[in-house]
Amino acid sequence: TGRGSSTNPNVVQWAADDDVRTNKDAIETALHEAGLDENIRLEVLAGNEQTGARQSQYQRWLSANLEEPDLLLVDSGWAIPFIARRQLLNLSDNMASEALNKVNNDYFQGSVTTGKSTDGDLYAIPLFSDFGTIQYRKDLVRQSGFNPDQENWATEGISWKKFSRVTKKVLQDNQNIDYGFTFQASNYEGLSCCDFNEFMTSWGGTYFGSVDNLLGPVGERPVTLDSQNVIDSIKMIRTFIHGNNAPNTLNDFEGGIAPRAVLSWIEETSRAPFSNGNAVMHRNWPYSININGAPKSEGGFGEDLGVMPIPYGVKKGQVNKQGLGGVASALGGWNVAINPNTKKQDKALQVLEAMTSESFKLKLFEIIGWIPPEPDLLETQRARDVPIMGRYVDTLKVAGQNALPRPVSVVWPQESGKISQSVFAAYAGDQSPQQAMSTLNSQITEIEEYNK
Amino acid sequence: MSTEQASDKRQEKSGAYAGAVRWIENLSETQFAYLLLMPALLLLGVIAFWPLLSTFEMSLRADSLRGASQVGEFVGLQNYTDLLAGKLDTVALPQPFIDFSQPFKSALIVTFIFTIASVLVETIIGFGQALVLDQDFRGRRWVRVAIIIPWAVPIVIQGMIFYLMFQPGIGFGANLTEMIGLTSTPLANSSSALGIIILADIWKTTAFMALLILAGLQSIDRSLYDVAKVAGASKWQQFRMITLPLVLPTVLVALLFRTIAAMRVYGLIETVSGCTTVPSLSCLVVTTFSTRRYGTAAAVAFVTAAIIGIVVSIYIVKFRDSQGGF
Amino acid sequence: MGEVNLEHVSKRYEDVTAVDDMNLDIRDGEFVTLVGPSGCGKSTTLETIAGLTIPSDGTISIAGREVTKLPPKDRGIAMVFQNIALFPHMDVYDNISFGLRLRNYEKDEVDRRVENASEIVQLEGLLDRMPDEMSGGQRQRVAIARAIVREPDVFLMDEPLANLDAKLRVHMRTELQRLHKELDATIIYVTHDQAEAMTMSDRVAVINKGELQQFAPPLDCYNEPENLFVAGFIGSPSMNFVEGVVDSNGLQTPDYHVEFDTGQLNDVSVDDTLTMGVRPEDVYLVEDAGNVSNPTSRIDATTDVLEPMGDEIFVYILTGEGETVGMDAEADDAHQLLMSVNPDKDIDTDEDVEIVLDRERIHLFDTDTGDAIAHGLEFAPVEAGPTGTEAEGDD
Amino acid sequence: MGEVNLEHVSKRYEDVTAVDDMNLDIRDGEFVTLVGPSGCGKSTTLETIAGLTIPSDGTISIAGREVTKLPPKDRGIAMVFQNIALFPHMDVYDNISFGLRLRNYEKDEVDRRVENASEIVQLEGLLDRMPDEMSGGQRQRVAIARAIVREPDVFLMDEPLANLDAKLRVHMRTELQRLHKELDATIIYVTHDQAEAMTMSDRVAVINKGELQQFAPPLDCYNEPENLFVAGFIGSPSMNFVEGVVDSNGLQTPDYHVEFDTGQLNDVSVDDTLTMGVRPEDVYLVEDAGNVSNPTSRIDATTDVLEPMGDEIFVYILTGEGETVGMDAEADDAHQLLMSVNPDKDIDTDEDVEIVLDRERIHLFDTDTGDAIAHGLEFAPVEAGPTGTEAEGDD
Amino acid sequence: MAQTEQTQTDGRQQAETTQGPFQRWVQGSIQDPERTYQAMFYVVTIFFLFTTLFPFYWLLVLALTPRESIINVWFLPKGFNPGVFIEIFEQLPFHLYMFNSFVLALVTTAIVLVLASLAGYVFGRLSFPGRGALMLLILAISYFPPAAFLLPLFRLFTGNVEIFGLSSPMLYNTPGAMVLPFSALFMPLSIFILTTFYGQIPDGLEDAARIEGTTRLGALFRVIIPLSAPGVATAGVLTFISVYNEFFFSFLMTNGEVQNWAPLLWGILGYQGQYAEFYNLMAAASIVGVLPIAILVVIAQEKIVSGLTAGALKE
Ligand SMILES: Nc1ncnc2c1ncn2[C@@H]1O[C@H](COP(=O)(O)OP(=O)(O)OP(=O)(O)O)[C@@H](O)[C@H]1O
Ligand SMILES: Nc1ncnc2c1ncn2[C@@H]1O[C@H](COP(=O)(O)OP(=O)(O)OP(=O)(O)O)[C@@H](O)[C@H]1O
Ligand SMILES: [Mg+2]
Ligand SMILES: [Mg+2]
Repeated sequence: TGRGSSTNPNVVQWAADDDVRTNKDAIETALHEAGLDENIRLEVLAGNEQTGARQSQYQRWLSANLEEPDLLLVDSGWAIPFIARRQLLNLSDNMASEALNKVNNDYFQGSVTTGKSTDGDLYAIPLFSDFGTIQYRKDLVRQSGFNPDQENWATEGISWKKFSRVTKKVLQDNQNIDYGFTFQASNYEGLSCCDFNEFMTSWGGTYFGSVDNLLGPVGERPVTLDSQNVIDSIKMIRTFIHGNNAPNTLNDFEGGIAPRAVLSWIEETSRAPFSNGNAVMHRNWPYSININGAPKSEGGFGEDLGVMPIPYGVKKGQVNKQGLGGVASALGGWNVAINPNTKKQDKALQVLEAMTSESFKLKLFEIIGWIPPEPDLLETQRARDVPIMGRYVDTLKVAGQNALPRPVSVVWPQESGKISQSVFAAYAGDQSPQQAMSTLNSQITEIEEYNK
Repeated sequence: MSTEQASDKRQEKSGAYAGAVRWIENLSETQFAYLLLMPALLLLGVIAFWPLLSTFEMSLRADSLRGASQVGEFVGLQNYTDLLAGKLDTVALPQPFIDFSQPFKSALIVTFIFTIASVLVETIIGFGQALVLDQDFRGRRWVRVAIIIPWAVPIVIQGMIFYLMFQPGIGFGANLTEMIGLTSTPLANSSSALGIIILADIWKTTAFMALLILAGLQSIDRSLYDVAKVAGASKWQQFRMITLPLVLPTVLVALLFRTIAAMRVYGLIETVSGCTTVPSLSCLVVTTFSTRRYGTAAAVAFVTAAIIGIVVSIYIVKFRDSQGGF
Repeated sequence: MGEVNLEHVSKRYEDVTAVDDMNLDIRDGEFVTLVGPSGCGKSTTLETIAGLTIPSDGTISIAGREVTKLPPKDRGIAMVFQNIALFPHMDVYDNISFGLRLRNYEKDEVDRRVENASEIVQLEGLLDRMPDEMSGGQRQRVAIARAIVREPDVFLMDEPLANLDAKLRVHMRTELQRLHKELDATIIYVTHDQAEAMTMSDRVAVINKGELQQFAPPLDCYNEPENLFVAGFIGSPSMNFVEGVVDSNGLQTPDYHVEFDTGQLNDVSVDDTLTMGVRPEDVYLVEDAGNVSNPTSRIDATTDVLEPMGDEIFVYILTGEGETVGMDAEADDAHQLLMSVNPDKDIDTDEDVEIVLDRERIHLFDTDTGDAIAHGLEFAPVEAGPTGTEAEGDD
Repeated sequence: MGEVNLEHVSKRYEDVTAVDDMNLDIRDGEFVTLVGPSGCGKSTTLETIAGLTIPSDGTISIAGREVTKLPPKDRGIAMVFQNIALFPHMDVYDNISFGLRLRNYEKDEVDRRVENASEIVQLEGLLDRMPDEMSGGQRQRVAIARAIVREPDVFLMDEPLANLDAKLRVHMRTELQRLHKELDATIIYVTHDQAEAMTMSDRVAVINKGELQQFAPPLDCYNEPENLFVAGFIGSPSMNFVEGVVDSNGLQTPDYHVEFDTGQLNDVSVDDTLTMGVRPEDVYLVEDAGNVSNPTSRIDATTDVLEPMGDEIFVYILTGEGETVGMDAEADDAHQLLMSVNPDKDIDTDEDVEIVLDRERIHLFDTDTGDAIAHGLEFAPVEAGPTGTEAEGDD
Repeated sequence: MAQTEQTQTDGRQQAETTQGPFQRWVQGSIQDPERTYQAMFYVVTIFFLFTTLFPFYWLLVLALTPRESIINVWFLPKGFNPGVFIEIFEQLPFHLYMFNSFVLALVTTAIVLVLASLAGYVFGRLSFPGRGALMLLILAISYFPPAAFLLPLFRLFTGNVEIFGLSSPMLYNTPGAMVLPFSALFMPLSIFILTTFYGQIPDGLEDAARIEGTTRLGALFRVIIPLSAPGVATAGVLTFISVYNEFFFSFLMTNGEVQNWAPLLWGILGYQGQYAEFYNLMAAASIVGVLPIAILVVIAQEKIVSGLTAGALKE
């Protein structure tokens, strides 16, 4: 079957994931409703769920000039290297301008930049977006005397200082709960791209001088990892993990609100205790909102689940550089691109254009819970009516608007490894934050220089 | 005899076949040897040697991170010299190749620790298991299955078991390590994670050793034990003077391949702790490949092979005499 | 020190009884040979003594101590195996010295003993060969040396000389006898070679189908076999057997009559069917019978096949109407006799000859039970005949 | 059809020459026995004929066709191995029928032949046993049956009867001879058993250290051995050898003088050292020498050791001053003779006896080269003595 | 044989005496060291059983624990959810992945055993110039991390390599793309195992077979291989299991569709979401996936080995 090219010229093969495959029929219908030619049909490849593996897989397919799959679901975290190598079809040259404009103008800008080349051409259109947010046990927080709703935590966020106090208080009030704040600080890609990036940015720090430099140009941007803001963000996390008495911590924060275990946790392992009611605060992607916000009858917390943006260390504008400080969400999500070797370019383009339609994006939100990459859509009634996720669209919109594009460049894999190692070492206490960051700074500088 | 000839004639009906058989039988020992090796060599040539040559060629070229082509210009042995000189440790490799200041972060050192510890323990335990399985007792077949079955567990699952077992908040392992005064996040710490990986490897791979050694044990002529018993050998002496030397060729093969496999460990690390926490040589190769530094990655692969080759040579030189078959 | 006692020892496999209620009383320092047809249980008997096989029943003692369940190493024995079983991974030296090294003998002592043993078996130059580089006979000699070096109280040897050539066999035979004397060891020895059994042993145990038939000095077995089986088994070529019917003054066989004094025999009455046995060397051509003190009357016969052996000629002769010696010898038994004559005798096939038997060397057996009735017959027409061997005299 | 020719065949291992320039010309249907000391290259010779070993030099033809490098299966041979080599993973039936099944014989035919062969070797009940459930002798019989069923033109047999008991051995011997006749097959046979070599073979090839010593009918080898080696090797017990110096009318040994007509011998002159050989059966007590036509003069001697064998007694006698027979027989050779006497002879150890040798059965050898000089000596004080065997007469 | 009988008789003896059981045991083991060995033997066996089986037990605990309760799991499942073993089949055609793996493993094992038998025979029983060098060359394949083969092989199997003007066949997504690399990668081990075993068969048996009328190859297949059954079975089982669980090429040489011969690995990974991981499903799937191997081990090791080598290697 699917090796050379599909025998049916009207079937477009899409390398997506298991969610898409499971909902293939609904998605096809949605596309047709959005105006796609009824004759064009989809065939879905589930592909691998591990994003790194998927990246290598595409790499091999595209290098081997395979004609299929025709459409590729690409992670916003690694679309750019493919674009840099021109291994995807240039949509700016080929797609209808109406659709192009819609993407360029209406989508979350953070998301769109992950599908663009340095000269501004579009190669991949965002299909959905992901943002890091904080989920919390609103019921417990309320019981401990806080007022998340009145204080509009959901859209305005809170400061880390308050966050630490709230967590501590709830912990003290509930002896049966072991953990305060669970997040991901294992030595892995997710630390450098996302958790650390969020914490650092919320403190006014950043990798390369400004948010604009995150995507490049390599070797021509300052490396600013040894700034005090960055170090403060580390000290804060150290305070959370090790308590106030440990060295290199911040005194005016409540300490000991995160288990040491975060150092070996990634998404699912950190979610498990929270979902089990054994934690107060939890940082994760929207997929887990769907799980945790499920009705109580299905094992979730229902309305008792609160969601808010990542807290801020310093208020936006307190720091000179633009876009730093305040609430900051790492940007995830996936884009769709076209295999340049495809024999069905026309049909693939038609599918892509249909995907930019509002109805289709909302449909995806409804059936899979994938967040439309377009802020306006989140405010529609249809979005609010989506079970569970619909309750949190405001927060998501705020997060989306404050989303940090991933610092993806051709050398990012290299840098990411070094960053996660040093940050992990600093969090764990193997190295002092200053020392770790100055080493890291020179390492990153070296990498930037080497690959100029 | 007349009958035999008659029936020989009967056989001759398939003339071409008989001709081929005759041709083969009349080959000299050397020709015959190469004829029989042909299919294996052909397969290995296309599926193994050719790709390796091609990869080697790759290792002589620069990385190409931006262009559409996989590798850059020809740079000769520079990838190798840079790698061995440590120039690539930061800029091109995820972890240093060798760096004595952080032994648990150096691929070479981690690989050696893993190899020595796991192979040693596996051999000893595997031998013990094989000896148990070589006995006749009720329920032996079930014990045999039990002992061999870990080998049948897919690496993903093997990794998952130990990952979850030692994941704080999920399994009980972290509580145990904490109780005995070690860390509460064993998987986040390079040395303890390495220990867990070694443990996981021992659990699964001892079966390989046991299986091979068991086969070796079963091929020993039992009457030799009678001789030894009568000569006054105790159980231990029978083991040392008969069993051991006679299974030695098998053990050596097992040891050799276990060492080679251990030095290439990758999947297990990836699933238990991730390559960043416990980098092995193969981790280095895979991660470097996946960052699209093909030239560098190919060079690392060949250096890895060369290191394994050196270790193997030491084995072979040491055990040349013991009928290992070289 | 080296007595070996088997009491009611049996060994049964699923469908075979390899050893059946065996009783053997072997004295210290004795040289005992086990003989019997292939598969009669000789090796199995030896294995039970060695401790390699635990008997299904019965007890075994060595040196007065019960060892039935003791492991082999605690029995103070050395053994040469029928299938040789050299250690393939050891050279000759290591094979031979195996037992000594086990016991941590000093290097010098080991060397001395190995040298000594390898001299006995004539293996001097081959100490560093591997087993697969040696001929069958050489391997067997290694196996013997491996037992010799140990100098135990009891040697068990399962056909140790089977693969050796005649000359070496004779040499080894002498060496083993010397060893036996020197070491004062008990030797239990399995062999197929009559000459070995006859010359070396103090006593021979004849076994058939797992059962002990006779246990006596070799010449006793030869001269006074206790039953048909022993009579037929001991001696090569085998004893002639002819069935006959007892009449008033002797035995009537199909072809001739052998007169003797039937009164001398107990429990035998006229018309009983007996089997007469006579060895080839006790059949004489009439002209050669000068020295025979008590020959039977002449029997007419024809020579059939001749087998010249160098130092003697075996002559198959036919009495009566018998055709040429067929292959299914049984049927022709009654009409056929094997005779051994001097090699310089001028004799030819199909010659008519007259023969006599040495009556004093004739054996009589009960045809049904096989038990011996008499060894050596008397013939005295007059009742008062004090000459001749006493019948039934088993002394 | 079944001629086997070896021309200048040699086989060298690194440090050993197992077969050295061997020439054998075996006729179709002949029964040839290879004998020789352990390790002399018998098995290796057989293996080169079988095609299992490729000779280092020389050519081999079977049935007129050169087969030196042909694989075994195309040589039309069957073989019984010295080490038996049963397939341990097959039962007896499968072992025996292996070769037939390979050749796709019909089931019925296979059954018939297996049945037939297993009858010959008396294995009827054992067809479904595995090799390790059988006694040594039973295994060897399976190996023989495996060769028999194939009914090839040439049989190679490496000590096929080594593990069988005397009776079965005689039976098998007869069976093999019958087979030989029936199948009209060539048989090349390795044995250590003198009796086998003597009775079965048309010709015997005596081998020493890889070299062919004599290739002749058995009685020729016995009566007219071509050299000292053959003389000593053929015959059991072995020929007596005594060194002496030629004088004008005979040979002077350390202890006695043997007179004969020295003129009859070519190339021998006074003071040459020769070795005299005489077989035990040609040494007589004076009182028994009545039949000897040409005895030597009497020799004074003392009996030493007696070995009663049942059908004869071996008497070791000492001539001259010799001490008791020592173990290193060589040194005592000159003073010692082995004599075989009748078993009913009344003889004792340490008895003074007078003996004579049968002069017509005395052999003379060149001590240095070992070559035979004469078989049977003449003694005629008068020059014109036409009686007695012609010396050097090899007819 | 002798041993088992001995223990039986021991048992009888024991029943006859009337001391306290422990006393009796102590006395018995002093008199009879065999018994101490027996006791040690059982202790050791139980230890081995425990250590190898415990992780499986925990896997079962994991599988039975409902997904949301997988937290601080000790030795008992938190909750009881046997339905998981049905759920795995509802989510994915897991049995089809297993079937694919089985076919791939069988084909690979067959290829490897045949080719490696020939090579093992050559290396184990023949001497010829170049033997040592060739063995080292073949061994050297296993020095390389699989990643070192991947890029060229992928190009080869996707028709991107030109051989004599023809582009290489499109094997990607077919069994060939997996079976070939599996065979090449696992062959060196089998060659070495078989070399060792074949080398140990006494020459006499091969000689006998050839005299009986086999060719050299015939002797290999009729005598040498059956007599090396423990080795062949082991090489076969090792290859089969290795392929069944192979991690690298299984993953890369197919796009993961079950109809494109995606093996077991893809089935198990199929229970993994981008973030969400269904540990209970993966655990249940593993247990199910391992079962056939257990059966295989029982059959291969018990039947083949003990059936064919009843007599070990006696001459
Ligand atoms: N593979 C080998 N390497 C070295 N020497 C060998 C090898 N095979 C045989 N020999 C030597 O060659 C000589 C002849 O051996 P062969 O097996 O032919 O003897 P044989 O006459 O059959 O002896 P036996 O009667 O003891 O069986 C012996 O000295 C033996 O040690
Ligand atoms: N393991 C076994 N299973 C079944 N029967 C056996 C076993 N071992 C031996 N036997 C049988 O027991 C009988 C005695 O065997 P044993 O080896 O003692 O004979 P043997 O007297 O030594 O014969 P040989 O002179 O041929 O060596 C034989 O019939 C043999 O087939
Ligand atoms: Mg026996
Ligand atoms: Mg031989």
